[in-house]
Amino acid sequence: MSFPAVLRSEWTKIRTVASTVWTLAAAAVVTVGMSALLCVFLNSQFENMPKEQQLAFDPTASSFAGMSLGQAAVIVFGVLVVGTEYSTGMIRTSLAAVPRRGSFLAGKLLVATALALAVGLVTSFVSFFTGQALLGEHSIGIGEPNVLRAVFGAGLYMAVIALFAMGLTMVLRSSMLALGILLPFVFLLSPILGSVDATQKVAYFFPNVAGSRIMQTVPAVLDGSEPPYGPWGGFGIMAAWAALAVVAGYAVLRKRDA
Amino acid sequence: MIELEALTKRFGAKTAVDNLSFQVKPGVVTGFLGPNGAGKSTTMRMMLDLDNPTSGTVRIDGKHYRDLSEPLKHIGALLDAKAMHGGRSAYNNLLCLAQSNRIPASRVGEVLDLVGLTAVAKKKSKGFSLGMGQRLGIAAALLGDPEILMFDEPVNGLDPEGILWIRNLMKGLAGEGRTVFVSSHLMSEMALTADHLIVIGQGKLLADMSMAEFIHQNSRSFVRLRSPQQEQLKDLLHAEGIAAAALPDSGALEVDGVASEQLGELAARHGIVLHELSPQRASLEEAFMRMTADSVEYQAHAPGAPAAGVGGQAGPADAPAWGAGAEATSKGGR
Amino acid sequence: MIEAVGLTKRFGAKTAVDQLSFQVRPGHVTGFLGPNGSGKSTTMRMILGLDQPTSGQVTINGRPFRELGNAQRNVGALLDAKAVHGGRRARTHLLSIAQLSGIPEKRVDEVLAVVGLQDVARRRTKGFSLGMGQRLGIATALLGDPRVLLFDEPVNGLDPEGILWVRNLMRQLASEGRTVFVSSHLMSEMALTADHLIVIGRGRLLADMGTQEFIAHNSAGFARVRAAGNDQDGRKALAAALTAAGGRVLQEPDGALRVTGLELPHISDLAHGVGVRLWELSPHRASLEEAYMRMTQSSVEYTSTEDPRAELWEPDPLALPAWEDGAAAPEVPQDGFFAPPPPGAGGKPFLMPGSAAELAGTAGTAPNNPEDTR
Amino acid sequence: MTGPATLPDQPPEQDPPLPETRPHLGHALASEWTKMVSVRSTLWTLGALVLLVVGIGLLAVGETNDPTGFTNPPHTAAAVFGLLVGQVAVIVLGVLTVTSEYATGLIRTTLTAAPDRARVLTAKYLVFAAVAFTVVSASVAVVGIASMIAVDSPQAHQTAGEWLAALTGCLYITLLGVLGLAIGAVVRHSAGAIAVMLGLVTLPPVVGGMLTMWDSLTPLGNLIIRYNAPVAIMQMFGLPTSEVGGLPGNWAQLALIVAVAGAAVAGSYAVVGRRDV
Repeated sequence: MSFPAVLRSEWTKIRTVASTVWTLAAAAVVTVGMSALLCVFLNSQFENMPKEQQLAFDPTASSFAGMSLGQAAVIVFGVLVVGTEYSTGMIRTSLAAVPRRGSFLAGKLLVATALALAVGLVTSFVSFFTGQALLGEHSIGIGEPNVLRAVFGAGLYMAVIALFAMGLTMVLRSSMLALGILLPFVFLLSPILGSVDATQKVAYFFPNVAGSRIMQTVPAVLDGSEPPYGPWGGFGIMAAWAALAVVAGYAVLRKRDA
Repeated sequence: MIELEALTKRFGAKTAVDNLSFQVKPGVVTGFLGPNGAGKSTTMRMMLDLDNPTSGTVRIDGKHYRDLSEPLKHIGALLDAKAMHGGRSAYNNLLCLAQSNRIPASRVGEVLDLVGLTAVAKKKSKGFSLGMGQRLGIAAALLGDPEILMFDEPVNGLDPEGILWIRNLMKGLAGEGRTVFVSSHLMSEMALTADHLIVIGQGKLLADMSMAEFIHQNSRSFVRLRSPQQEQLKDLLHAEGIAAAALPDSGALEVDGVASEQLGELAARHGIVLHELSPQRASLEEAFMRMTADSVEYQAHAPGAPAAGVGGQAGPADAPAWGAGAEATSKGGR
Repeated sequence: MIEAVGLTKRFGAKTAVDQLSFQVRPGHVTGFLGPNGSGKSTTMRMILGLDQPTSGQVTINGRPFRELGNAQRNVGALLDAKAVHGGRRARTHLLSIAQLSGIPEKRVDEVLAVVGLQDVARRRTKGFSLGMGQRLGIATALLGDPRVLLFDEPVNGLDPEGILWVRNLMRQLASEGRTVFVSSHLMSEMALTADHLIVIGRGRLLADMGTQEFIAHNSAGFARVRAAGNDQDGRKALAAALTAAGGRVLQEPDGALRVTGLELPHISDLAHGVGVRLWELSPHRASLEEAYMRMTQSSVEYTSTEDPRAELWEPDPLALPAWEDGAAAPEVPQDGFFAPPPPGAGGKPFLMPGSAAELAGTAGTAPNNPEDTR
Repeated sequence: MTGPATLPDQPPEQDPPLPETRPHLGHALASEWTKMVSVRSTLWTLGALVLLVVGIGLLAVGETNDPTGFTNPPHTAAAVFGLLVGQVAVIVLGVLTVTSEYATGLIRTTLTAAPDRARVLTAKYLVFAAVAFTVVSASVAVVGIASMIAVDSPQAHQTAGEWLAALTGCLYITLLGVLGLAIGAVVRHSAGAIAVMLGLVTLPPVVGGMLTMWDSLTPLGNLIIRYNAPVAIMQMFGLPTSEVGGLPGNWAQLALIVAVAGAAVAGSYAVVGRRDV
């Protein structure tokens, strides 16, 4: 089995379904658009903000604020890449063509993650420069400390959250189930747990919460709730979640009858 | 060539496939028969390494499926017509399969043409009817121009024209020396297509023999006679010690166990005119029913109808005239 | 009784069903045939009030479906075996449908027994095979003990035992005076089951006649004649006599003659006349498949002349041979003769002239094969 | 071969006599009830709802033991955190009640058995609404009662009016589910309908917030911020969101959802009645 052939095949698979274009385009548009709107808003309201908020203002993170919503589309992308194989029965045809589970999984994840990374990086850079342009006098340059790391980090975040979604879907073997778990998890459970003091410490170790730390350049010291890890530490936690999901997915794929 | 060796698959306590060994040879169409729940699909899925056998092995051209570097070039399979991504066009569905096995993209157009889907190649397969989906699945099986082909219920959903086409396609493929393995529940189709049969019931091998042999072993054959001098004919047969059964309506006689040649000679010697002298062989359906009678899983209660009508010729007593042929052939079963 | 009058359905520019008028009478199994895309499913859906006709109307026992008092008591239908929620158990699925018309729970267990699913009644239908799904669908159709039944491809996915069961069930239902309307692509099944046929192509009515009549109108039978021994001269003399008498004679690979255009007694007399003893003289009825192919050849949708598969079935007698004009078929004398040939011989006419290789290939499976001699 | 005919010859008309009369709504209600209780998705969605409302509710009860944490909310307020997530479960159940029939093709069987489509649809609405309302209000009651037992403070309270407001909140959530059912009946696609509903529930606060950025659109933005599902639910459970003063009354919020859901329901009857299935 030649691995480049598998990659080519997976690339064809991914580029020939409409959902790829829709989800990734939605991710980019929502992220850039929402971030831009927020930056306009912040720029106009900056003077009215309380002093401590002005001090803790993170222009870099603000220009990615839309990603909190845009990641929904990336998650849907990741879930669908794997989930449609199962829902359509294509998985049997695919595995008959590429019987080695490792090659199949690696090919699929590599192609989809690379694509998510590419889209994520383009999105993060566009979002950053648009946002900074709109922030006017409150903006920050890409050369400032930690800024480039945050911009790259935003792209990486999108790739890894997609990978996490794919791994989880591989375990669950159903798009519906995966979305049913992931979306409430990211959009409801983690913000709610994060907003309650008692449960906040748990929420810190959720992949999306931990991972988003890499997009920030200003530590959130002022509200007294600093997570127990740095930007790369947080990203590492997120990557560990994704790796765990992928390994579990591989185990399921190997062990269970297709 | 497909070889199965002591293949076994258990789902919990239930043994779906039980120590199955057989070979599927090239150059002939091999039919794979068995009642529902006999383990046919599981066997076919294990052949493609989609299900892991509990024990035993399957070898494709002497290798394990997972060791085939480009499996589509060795074996093409149609398992489930709908096993394609509906949001992708027919062409692209095939293209991504082709690429994974380094099959040139031009081959995709060829197989689409072969199955008659060229006109809808760019359409999403979501909107395909079952018959079109079946053709697409067949195209996928043919993609790598493999020496071994496997079809699970290929005529499902096809219209009569398509059924005729796939029948001739399979014969043509076998004629080119390929291995063709096809499962179907449609005995009349199988009788027209397959040369060799493998029959399983409750996961066990029941028969592995040629079609003719199978029918011969599992059903009776007889000769139908019709004559304007029927009384003389009856007397003659009686005198010769040949048992003949008269059919109630049609005025024909049925003779068991004597070749038509002998009967022809006999009639000629005694100057009896025959208007019909036709050797009859019971159908594959009847033969199959007899063999698998004990391994049927979801037995229905026929609402009132007597258990008749096996085979091509008979109907229950209340059947319309066209069915009132030779009931005698068909009271098979229990 | 189902009655369609001028039934028409257009989807945008495409006319799926075009001015269709027919009646499906009680007491018969009526087959509904047509190539893919000919409008069969749309017609069935309009009968059941699922699709609205663009014009025309279809009534059941004189009333449009949606105006029937108690639909399930009047009409039962199997449209799609997989049309069940996979997460629901077979019995609760039936129960929920039964409750729609106040059908008592006892009836649910009855129909489950009728279709043979009583042992899996409490299993979720997700795990059902297509055949089991089909049985469940048939159970749904039987729930209301209706006078009119519609089945769309009822044997799809059933195993041979199930096919036989469905065949007998439908005949039984018809013999009770019910109206049974069945669509199927399996000609050999239809020949065994239906006594009346409605054939449509491209949305138009092509035929509405008895099965027997349909086969007679659209195909020709033939006789297989084998001279004693492998006596070359006798065979030649016989062939000459048959040709002289107006028959058309083809030679089969095993030495037998295939004769069209002459009745069996006539062949017998001719053989006697030239002093040839016969070892076989058997009537062969053309199959419903062949008859159907001839009738619908112009209305098949996904076929193309430039398509290589055309070559695969070129040898079949779709192009009407000259001898067909004489229409020997209807004159076949014996009544038992209409029994469709056993499946082994069913499609044989297809491989008729042209390709001797193909004939050789199938001779082994035909009921009257040379092995009988040995 | 078919087995021995163990059943007597058909037809079984003699016993029991099957009803010939025109079936009524009651039959359809029985049928829909069977449908609802016989699939696991009902259990999953309602189970998730109960778990979220009661689980997070009890957690919140535990955390708010210090009564100064809040400016005296009623006991049932503890349920609101779970409900904000749990409303999604109600919506999903509402959507699935009808779209699962379309997804599986069961709808054709149903409408063949009961051609009177309005009867089937009405039964779906009634059964779903009754089940959803019962489960939501029961979960809220559990949290409220738990809070009454656990939180021992003079400031903790629950007046009849507040019970009524909480009940109105439960009704509000039920109506969101009904809206989901109606949209599901129109779009016939589970994922599509759920996406639309999630958009309707989650986007208004965000969109409203953005609109307030431009002076000319600020009134519209404020309107949207005041009239949307999360705000309405929080308000009915006695947790007014303080940002935008001048909140409408509970009845105004309820009237809005009744109007929206009512329009969608009416639309669903019109569409389902006419459409080819």
